[in-house]
Amino acid sequence: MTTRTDALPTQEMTINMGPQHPSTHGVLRVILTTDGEVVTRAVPDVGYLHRALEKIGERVTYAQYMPFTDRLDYLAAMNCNCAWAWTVEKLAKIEVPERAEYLRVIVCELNRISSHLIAFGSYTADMGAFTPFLYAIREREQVNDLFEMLCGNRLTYNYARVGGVSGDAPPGFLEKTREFLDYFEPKLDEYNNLISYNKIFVHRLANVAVIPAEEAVAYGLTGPNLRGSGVPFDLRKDEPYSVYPKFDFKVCVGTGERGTLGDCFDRYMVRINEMRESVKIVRQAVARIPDGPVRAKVPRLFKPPVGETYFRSECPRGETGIYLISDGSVNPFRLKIRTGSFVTMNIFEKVTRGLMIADVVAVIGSFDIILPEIDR
Amino acid sequence: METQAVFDMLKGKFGDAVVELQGAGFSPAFVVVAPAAVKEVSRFLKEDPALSFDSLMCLSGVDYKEKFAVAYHLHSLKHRHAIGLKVMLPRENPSLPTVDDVWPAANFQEREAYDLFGIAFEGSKDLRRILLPEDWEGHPLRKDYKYPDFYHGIKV
Amino acid sequence: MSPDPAHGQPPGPGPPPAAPLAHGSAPFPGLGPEAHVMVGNADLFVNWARKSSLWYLLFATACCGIELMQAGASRYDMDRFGAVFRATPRQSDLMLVAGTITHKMADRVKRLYDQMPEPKYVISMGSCANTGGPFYKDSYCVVKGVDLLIPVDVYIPGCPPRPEALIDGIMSLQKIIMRKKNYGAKA
Amino acid sequence: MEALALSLVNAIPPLAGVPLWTVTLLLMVVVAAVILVFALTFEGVGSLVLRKVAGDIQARIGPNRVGPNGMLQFLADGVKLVLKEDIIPANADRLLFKLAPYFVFVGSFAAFVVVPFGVGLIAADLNIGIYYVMAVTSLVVVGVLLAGWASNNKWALLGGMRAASQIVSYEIPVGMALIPAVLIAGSLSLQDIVRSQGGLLGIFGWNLFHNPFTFFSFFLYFTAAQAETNQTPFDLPEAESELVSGYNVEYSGIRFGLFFLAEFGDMFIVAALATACFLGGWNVPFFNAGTLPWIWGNLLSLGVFLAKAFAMVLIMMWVRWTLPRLRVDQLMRMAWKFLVPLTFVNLLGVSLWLLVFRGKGIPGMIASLFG
Repeated sequence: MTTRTDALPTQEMTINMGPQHPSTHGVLRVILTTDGEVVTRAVPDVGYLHRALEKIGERVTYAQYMPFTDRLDYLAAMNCNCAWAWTVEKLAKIEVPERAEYLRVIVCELNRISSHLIAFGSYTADMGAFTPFLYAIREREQVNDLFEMLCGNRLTYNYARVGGVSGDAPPGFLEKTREFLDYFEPKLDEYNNLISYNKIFVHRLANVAVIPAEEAVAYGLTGPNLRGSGVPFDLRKDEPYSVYPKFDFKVCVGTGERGTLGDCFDRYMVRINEMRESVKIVRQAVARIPDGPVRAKVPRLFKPPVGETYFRSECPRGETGIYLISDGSVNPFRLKIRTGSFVTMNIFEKVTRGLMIADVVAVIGSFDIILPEIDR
Repeated sequence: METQAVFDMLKGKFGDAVVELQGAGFSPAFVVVAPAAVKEVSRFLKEDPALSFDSLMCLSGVDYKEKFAVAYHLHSLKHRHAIGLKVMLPRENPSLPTVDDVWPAANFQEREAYDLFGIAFEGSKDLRRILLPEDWEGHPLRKDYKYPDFYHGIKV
Repeated sequence: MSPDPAHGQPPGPGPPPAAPLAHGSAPFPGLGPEAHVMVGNADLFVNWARKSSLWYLLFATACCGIELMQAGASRYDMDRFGAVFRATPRQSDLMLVAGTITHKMADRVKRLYDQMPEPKYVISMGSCANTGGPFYKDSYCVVKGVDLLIPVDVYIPGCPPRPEALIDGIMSLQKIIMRKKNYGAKA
Repeated sequence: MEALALSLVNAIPPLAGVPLWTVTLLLMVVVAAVILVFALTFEGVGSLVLRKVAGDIQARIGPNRVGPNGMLQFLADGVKLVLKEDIIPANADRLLFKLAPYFVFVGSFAAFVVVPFGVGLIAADLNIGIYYVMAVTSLVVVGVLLAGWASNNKWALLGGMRAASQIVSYEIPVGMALIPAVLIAGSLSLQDIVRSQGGLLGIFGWNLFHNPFTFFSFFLYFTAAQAETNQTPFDLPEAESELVSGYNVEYSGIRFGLFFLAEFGDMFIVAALATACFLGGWNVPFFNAGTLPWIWGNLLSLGVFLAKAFAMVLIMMWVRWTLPRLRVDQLMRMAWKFLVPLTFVNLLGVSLWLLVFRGKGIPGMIASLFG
């Protein structure tokens, strides 16, 4: 990146970035070793938000664990709710009514939109443009309103249940959702005009932290980060679960349109395009949702059979895989949650080598990490 | 490729190092291998063209009360098949070779297993506590873990 | 949802309780009998300035941080009250502890608080910061309330509190600030 | 100033007994106080307007609770900052740490001296006006560098270093972009420059429309000046999302307040220079304010000048809330590879134009065509 002459002796400097820093998206700490502005090494130090979610899982019942999944990834709580429900249902082989599955898909995709909105907004704020961030939150508020209508909370929903969802959609919900989609879809073009193709923005992102496809796979990147490297792998398509096979949507991949394939701009663009696909899915789901019950009969003190299962679903930050071991009692025996952000941090040290300090911020933002997912 | 076929293939190649196949009640099924052989088996699973398990989805430590285990969930983007790999470890000084040079994705998850279970991964390039502070005592996800009373003077 | 300002007092050196209204002698209600006209005016003015310009530290650890962000954004707009965020503790007046504090994070929280210049205020936002919240019982690494580390002025319940609740908390803090005495006779 | 004092002494008989230097000194103090008050008011109101504009752009409301419609927000902020604890970090260089904000503030405030607010409203019509502005605003870089160094904080150091390299680099294009105005007026004095844009051509008498090169000069100046005063998209020295708060990360209370004020002062100076050098300054279109009685002429010209300058400030705020930030290497590349060569070429173009067309601009030529 920079050429250095050895005529002037320079001294390396160690800088602590975080845990309180405006653009580490929470309490991430990065130990930067820099030579002036050039980062020679950036070691992430995580765990400042380790809340022992896995240990808690061993001490509460299956139903009681649902609220904790909200806090696993609070920007996409619906996706985590549903992931937990799907895992337990897979373990216990519970049939879920179709209407419930449709509702789950609707809320998951709406939540994906609102989560990507934060990703988009905070990324632009990291790059110095604060205004798009507020626009993103303005739109996100509308999704929050929809969820509030559905389950009464704005952030931590606790909506899914083992065997269905907590309640049917209230009257007017589906119409409001449709209205929101009509309102939201043109906004994406507005964002693109406002910031995505802004020359400064593109220059900041293009060709920064390029991750080739093989490397992305080897380092276990998933979700938008993997697709940003041009690997068309989406669990909703490739390992379909729930009612996703019934919908027509496209898997968005990075194209290297403004730089090298797999750079920050590609990862950013994948998210913007994914919002559009989510809108498509929700539209279809709202149009085709069947009538019927929304919850299967599951006993209150529910004991799944002995066994081990691993279920993964596509969350906004990559795949959330839950490895669940049941010993037949009311509590899970062992619960391991593999999250997109945690595995993604693994590659951080490698891709930030030789970048500048401002690029480190760009990399953190392009991975769209969230700390509770990293630390659990 | 079916799990049974993978198991047979591994059995044929590594013999006794491949212990058993955990099939019923397990999804995906697990191939249990001896701790010492885990690296060779992993490399074979990754590099054999018919298997080519190129991504390590999840690496977890498990405390089965009488034993520790490390479970690997593997997936192949090329063939779109998945399998589990499991290593049983004794409770005393559990340790096994690292696989972070086979799948670089393993590093953070191995550190996590080390942090929460105290399972040592020999040859790991960077085995430190990851989630808890360096001076934390004990490994909290072990079943016999006792919660401490105080940490740095603050009640836990 | 409304946090009672009185509830915010026990652990830290919170605000002094409002002095009883003295009849006749106190030109400024709520400032106590000893309040001199000049001193009372100065207090009023200073407190007004302080309450109207609560710059908060951008310090979000968990879920509540998102609500904090949304409270500062378009729909709720805390900027209306003069509350804007600052990235550095040196320039902030108010520490909004938004989210779970773990033991690994504990001394950083304390250090951030120490780095803030006086007068400084702390709002504990959400159940986690109040008591440890849902992680109170089963978690081994969550600090059970940020008041174990730093004094808190206002507690806002909720998991997470809605932006309205946060704004209510800030307004409660403003009321507390208006009751403070900076000059003249000690209360 | 002495001449003014002399005329004052002559006009008011009771002053005859007082030594002239006392009157001059008093006058200086009064003028300085007036400018200081103006600067502080502008900075206060500017910060409020900035937040209101930000609110409008960001689909928010902005301050509206403090005083009527939020009007007193800046007062509350100011009083609060003055009353805050003044922290000097333990490992900081105490003397330099205390000194730095004054350098920055003085650097931006001293430039107000030569701002031509109206026909006769200028504190000191120095014959080296532009040169003086360039010189005193360079004091800012010393202050910022000191702040970064003395704080003994690595983020501050990075911010200070960024600021130093940035301001020094952008000083060249700023200067080069202003020289066309000097060439046309044939004087470095800002009053002369403003006067040279008067006349009967109205807004076409402005240097902005003088010839194509001056038109470019204006935009080059505006861009480079944004960078020189650390405005977004060139706000790298304080880049909130990267350097936390940059060079002022360790400053609290009124010391931070001084940095804050200086930032708005710089903003106004940039707008004022752009107005004076390219947008006709206080000239009222098609009208010579100098012919009015002193007070009315000055008020009118002051109004015109402030209107133009505030319009420029608003544009700067608009840019600030719209664009993302450049990276350090991109910033440097922009200065040395684009702005510096462009301003040089531009300067050459203006010089040639003046040489070939005997100092006439396009509007002037068109006007002379029609007699």
